[in-house]
Amino acid sequence: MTEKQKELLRNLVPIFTLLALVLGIAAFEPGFLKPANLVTVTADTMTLFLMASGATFVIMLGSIDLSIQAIASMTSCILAALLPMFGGTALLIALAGGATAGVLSGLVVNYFRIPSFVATLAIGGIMTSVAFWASNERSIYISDEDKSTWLNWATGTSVGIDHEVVVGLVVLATLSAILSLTRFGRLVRAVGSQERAVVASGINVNRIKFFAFVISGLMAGLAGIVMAARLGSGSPTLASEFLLPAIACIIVGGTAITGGVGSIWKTFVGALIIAVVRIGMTFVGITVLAQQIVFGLVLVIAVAMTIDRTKVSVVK
Amino acid sequence: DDMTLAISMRSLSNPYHATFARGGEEFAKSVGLPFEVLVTEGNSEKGLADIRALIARTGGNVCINVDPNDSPDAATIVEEAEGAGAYVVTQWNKPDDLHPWDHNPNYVAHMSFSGVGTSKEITNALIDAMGGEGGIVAIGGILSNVPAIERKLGMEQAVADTDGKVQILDFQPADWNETKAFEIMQAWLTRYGDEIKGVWAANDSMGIGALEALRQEGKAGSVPVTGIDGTEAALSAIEAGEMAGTVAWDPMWTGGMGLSLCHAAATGAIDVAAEPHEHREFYGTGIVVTPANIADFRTRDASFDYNDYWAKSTGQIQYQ
Amino acid sequence: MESINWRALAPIGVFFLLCIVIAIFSPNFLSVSNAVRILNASAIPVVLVMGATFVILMGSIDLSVEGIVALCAVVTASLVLNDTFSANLGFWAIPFAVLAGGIIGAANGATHVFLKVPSFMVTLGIGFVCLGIATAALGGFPVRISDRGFRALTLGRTLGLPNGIWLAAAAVFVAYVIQERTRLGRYVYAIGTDEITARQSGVPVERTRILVFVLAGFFSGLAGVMAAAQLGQGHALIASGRLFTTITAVVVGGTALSGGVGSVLNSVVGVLIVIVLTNGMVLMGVPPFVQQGVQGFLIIVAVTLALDRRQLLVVK
Amino acid sequence: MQPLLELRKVTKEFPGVRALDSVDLHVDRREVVGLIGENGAGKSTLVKILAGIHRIDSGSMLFDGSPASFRSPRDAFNHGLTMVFQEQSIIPTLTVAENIFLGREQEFLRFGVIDKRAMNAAAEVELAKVHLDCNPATKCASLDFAARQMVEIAKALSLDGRIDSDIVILLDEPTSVLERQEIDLLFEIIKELKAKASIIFISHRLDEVLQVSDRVYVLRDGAVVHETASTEATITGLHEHMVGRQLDHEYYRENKQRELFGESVLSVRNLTIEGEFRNLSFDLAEGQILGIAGVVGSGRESFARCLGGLLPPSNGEILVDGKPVRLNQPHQAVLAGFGFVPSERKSEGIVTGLSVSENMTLAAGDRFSRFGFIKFEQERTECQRWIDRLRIRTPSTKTPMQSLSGGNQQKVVLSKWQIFGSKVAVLDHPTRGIDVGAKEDVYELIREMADQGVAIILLGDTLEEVIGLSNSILVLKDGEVSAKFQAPVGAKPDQIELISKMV
Ligand SMILES: Nc1ncnc2c1ncn2[C@@H]1O[C@H](COP(=O)(O)OP(=O)(O)OP(=O)(O)O)[C@@H](O)[C@H]1O
Ligand SMILES: Nc1ncnc2c1ncn2[C@@H]1O[C@H](COP(=O)(O)OP(=O)(O)OP(=O)(O)O)[C@@H](O)[C@H]1O
Ligand SMILES: [Mg+2]
Ligand SMILES: [Mg+2]
Repeated sequence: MTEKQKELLRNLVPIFTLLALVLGIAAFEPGFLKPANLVTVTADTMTLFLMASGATFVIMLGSIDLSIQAIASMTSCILAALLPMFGGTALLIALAGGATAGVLSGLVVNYFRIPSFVATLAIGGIMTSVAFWASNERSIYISDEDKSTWLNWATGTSVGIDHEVVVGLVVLATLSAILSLTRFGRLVRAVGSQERAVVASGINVNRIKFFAFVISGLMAGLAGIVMAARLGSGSPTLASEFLLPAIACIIVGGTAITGGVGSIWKTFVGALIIAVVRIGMTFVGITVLAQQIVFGLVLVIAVAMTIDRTKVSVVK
Repeated sequence: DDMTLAISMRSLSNPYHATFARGGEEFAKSVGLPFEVLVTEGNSEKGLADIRALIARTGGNVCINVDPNDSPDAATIVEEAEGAGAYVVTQWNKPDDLHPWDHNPNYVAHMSFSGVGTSKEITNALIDAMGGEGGIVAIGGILSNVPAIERKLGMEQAVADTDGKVQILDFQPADWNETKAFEIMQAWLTRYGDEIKGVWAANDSMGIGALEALRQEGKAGSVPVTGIDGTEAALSAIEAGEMAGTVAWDPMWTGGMGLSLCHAAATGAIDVAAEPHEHREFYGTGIVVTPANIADFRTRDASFDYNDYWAKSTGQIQYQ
Repeated sequence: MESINWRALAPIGVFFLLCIVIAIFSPNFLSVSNAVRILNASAIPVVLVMGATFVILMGSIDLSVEGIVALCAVVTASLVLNDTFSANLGFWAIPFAVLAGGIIGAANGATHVFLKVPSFMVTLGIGFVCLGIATAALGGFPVRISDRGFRALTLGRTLGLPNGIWLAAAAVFVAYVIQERTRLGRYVYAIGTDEITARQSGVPVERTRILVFVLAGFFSGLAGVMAAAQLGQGHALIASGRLFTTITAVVVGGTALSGGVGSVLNSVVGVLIVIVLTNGMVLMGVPPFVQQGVQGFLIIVAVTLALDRRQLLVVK
Repeated sequence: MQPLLELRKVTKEFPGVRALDSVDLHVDRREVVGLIGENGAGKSTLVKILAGIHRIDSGSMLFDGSPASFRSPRDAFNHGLTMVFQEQSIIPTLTVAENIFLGREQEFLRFGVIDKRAMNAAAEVELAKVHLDCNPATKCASLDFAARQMVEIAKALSLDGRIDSDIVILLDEPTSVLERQEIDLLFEIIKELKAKASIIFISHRLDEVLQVSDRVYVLRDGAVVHETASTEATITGLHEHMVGRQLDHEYYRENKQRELFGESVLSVRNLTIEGEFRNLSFDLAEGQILGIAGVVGSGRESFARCLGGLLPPSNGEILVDGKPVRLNQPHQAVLAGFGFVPSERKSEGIVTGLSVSENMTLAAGDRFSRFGFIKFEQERTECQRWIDRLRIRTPSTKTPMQSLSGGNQQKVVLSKWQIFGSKVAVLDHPTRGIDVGAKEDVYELIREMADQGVAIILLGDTLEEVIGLSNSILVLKDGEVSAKFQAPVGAKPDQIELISKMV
């Protein structure tokens, strides 16, 4: 086998892992393979993917974004609070809110030179306060009318395909294009792999980092909007317990937490792996007492299979 | 195929929900049907995805007794159930404008407890234990959580009724978390010291956290603490004279009866469409337990009949 | 002799500055009894950061903190006189619980090293497994400790200070000696700075990595014992919220997540800063809904002032 | 006589490369063996096998007549073999003493705890061997590059006296970061060591190799192609064996040196960085090559980094084409027209995770993109052109940068600024650690750049290099200009003259 073929094969490992999981579950419960069910599972995964998609850029820098969960909750509140007043404009305001959070993270990381772990944790705290403020500390319902007028693009169904899936695929295509076809995407990879050399080449690294955080904030914001649309409400805790699963699916997909190596489609597959494991346990009928244990073990095994060790010299 | 019975709730790692699940299991045993537990882990999306997966797997031949992670989730869950012909009963959380009678027959009922009312009662018990006056500190649940909001409201109403004899020194949310309550209580001891005559907590875990912070300072038992939920820890603390009260919800009943009702609707034992509203949205009985009645509470007959659906109902749910 | 590195003392300065600011709002803050309360509230986090610092100095991360603490608290509560099981080992429960922590740590380390899976995922997965075991073992109910003598471990006082503080102090002493005076401590810095070079110099990298996770497990186990004694019970949620406090404290103290730079003493200051911040929110009467925001803001300020960022060539 | 160390038909393969191909080699007791070869010839691989880092695929290794195979660096050390690595292998966050004894702390353990005093005392002894005067308790981060290298050598020498058997010290390019004085010192040490140890010495500077070793092996493509006693070898002869062709008589391409320059491009006025250098002033014209000479600590490295935008100046003025420019950030320097080739190639020169072409267009990316989208075809063509022109040995433009040898990596770094079109190239040790053949290519390239009108500032790897390439030379001493020399072809200043101004 040539190096190129091996490389290709290594890249496909996450997909094989996913297929193996799907087939494994189908062996217990053939109903899992029904197209309708597969579409549903994919649709259910999309909010997780959206949240992780932008954060993939940040992780590829070798940084981390811990604010995505708070951002998603916040945009859900902004959206729900403003939809009755502003209609569609509320969508833009909510997205802008997500992007602003990213801007703040970017600024804090770049200009105060604070490690992203702390910076984004702090910005996440601020966003949670904004969410409480915007929502007046409670869940805000989105009326069916507003939902069907303004949010059908996110939650409707066309030709049997849930719109979440369409949104997810559009994001997948767009972000993949940015990561692999643009100079910005290349520089994100470069910064993650050898930041000092990129600096010495006269690249404004701060700008790259800044935009990576903005994309992450924007995507978390979009995730919050889709979540709000699906659940019909905004709430300051809407995206609770999403953070670690989101980062987990980035890594399960095979993106290196140390930066430099990764891609959006891997995150997409990673999100599906996580979702399939989770939902699969319900399908297979694993008792809930054992689910957490099984989930933990499968996570570790999945990563052991999917990460490409030829690209990282030390595993930290 | 056999109909599947299921319970969906936040997690198995707290006594309230663990008992809730046990109630469901008991009922399932009594009718000899397969039983399953789903947990949301505090994540609405996961809760929904699991319910969808269960409905897909059973082809809709399922009864689910759900304690939704957040009220809006109820609407989506009901929608899913309707679409697939599954039956659901919801607990605690639902939007005010979502009603079972608008979704016959799949949305069987909503069961809850009067958050404001019971909270008012337990606060009065606290005020009594304080001797009717003085400052209290109050620990709330997650700010935006519906039960947390209701309980806080009830507490505030009870305090307002004292015409200023009792003041709320401070209110802080501890997100239902024991350790957070412990730390907040410590800070309060610095800030207010002996001004604190009573501690109100929106659930027992946080009450116990506050109690342990008091114990650290040798003040356990000298400052009354109340909680809500009726956990074993709180009941023992009441017996030990360290807590002034709690509210027992009877999760065995909500777990078992919720499924029973759901099962009855699914099997046609009752025609939900024909039932009055007070049988579709009703409060259960929350018992305020204090040192005065703890002995009676311990010896009460807690058993109930699965076919006497509304015996423990205390009336139709009221919206503020 | 080298001159004193004043920059290194900055975190302590920030700590005092914070104290002064809080004292302006709440004069009671500067009382002896409050100082004792703050130290007492810091006891468990301090024990936790002792382990976490070593892991982070090595460039890895330990996300299993909450799981290990919870499981060890359950083990402790089950082994002393309690309301659920018949054991009554008294203080002999401590070595068992700490050992349990060490064993889980060993599982973390061994999986990380032998399967070459990033510590982020291993510890995340194993953390889930621990929480799952703690939940499944008890079916969701707490084990309540009825052994008053055992609870003196944290409730009792020696020389006027709660025993928990003494335990934490002992943990700091042990950790400091390990860091400064043992091969393990030196190897941690070597690996965190440059693993390849360390390996070429004959440092047993694999063994060191595993040992560090074992050590972190021991400290988490001890923290579990202390949590059980402090709250008088053990259950799966007893440690919730501890993870981010722990890592934030380590980073606020100035230890770099990329490894090689930092110290356990820094982390002690980091814990004090984080605890005083939380405590200060209540003392200053900050409205609940903005607390997280204010806290986030203050963390950014504190880290800006405290971190010697010149040491970090790149900020990730 | 039985050799101390012997390799028989040793072969070692890495994925896709045969690094060592049936190598026979022996080292006698108390002998210094020189090892030379082009980049990627297999020198490091060979010594890494001896140091216990790599395992051989086939063949055998004999130590003191009996078969040996070292499982780890520690194992090799216990058998009396130790190595100074080509890439610096000092841990900057540890102290000097801790570095010297890293991995071998047992002898200082008292009840499991390290006796720091004893360790520092022992380190003093080792430091004295390399005449390095520093406190063993200081962190290595605060030492300069050369001092770190001496610490590393001290680390290797600590074997001496700690082991009963014969010892072998493996030196992989130990001199590439050292200055003349330190090199002389190192050679003194080697001579002393010869009384009790055997040494393998690797360097790309053939004169050094001949000066210090008794016997020389030449490796090419993983195979030993020549073996000779040093006394019988000549530099040109060795070079021929190494690269398979004759050494160019015009090593520094002096025939291509320009004497007429274009417009003045760069003016530096009273440039100062506190604590590094003061009041530097000079003018540089298109096509002119300015060499900067000076010992370590003279401020020349900081000066180069200053022009690269990596160290902001504290005072003074820099004018490009007559206009003042700010150099507080590298991207400002690049915009102003500077192209900086750093001396630390691995950490600052190349981005290992990117491919060859991605590295080449890293700075000039704007030219190869439209609306942010990369014009892949155009990029590939352009990069291929440079690969051909500079004879960069790489399978394709897409090859990952880390699989190129050092010399080829360096060519990529140089081409990066050519493609960008820098007006002023600042070359900090552009030939550090690259082989003679590659060096010639780099010299050729520097001449070409000058021809095209690029003004060049050169910090050479050796003094000869500076003299050979430059049009004029600035000598720095203690942060100030101590002399200025003109260096036209035929009237080059000699080394002695320069050195006298340097120290
Ligand atoms: N760790 C490795 N993995 C894969 N290939 C390697 C590795 N180390 C060396 N090689 C290959 O082995 C060959 C010999 O490399 P080696 O490092 O021994 O060269 P060298 O003679 O030391 O070169 P230089 O003068 O550049 O230091 C190279 O062509 C390289 O491709
Ligand atoms: N991990 C690796 N994978 C593939 N090739 C490698 C690897 N490590 C080193 N090499 C190859 O080994 C050879 C020499 O590597 P080494 O690191 O010694 O080079 P260098 O120091 O950059 O070169 P120079 O001697 O010119 O300074 C190069 O050809 C390099 O490509
Ligand atoms: Mg080499
Ligand atoms: Mg080399």
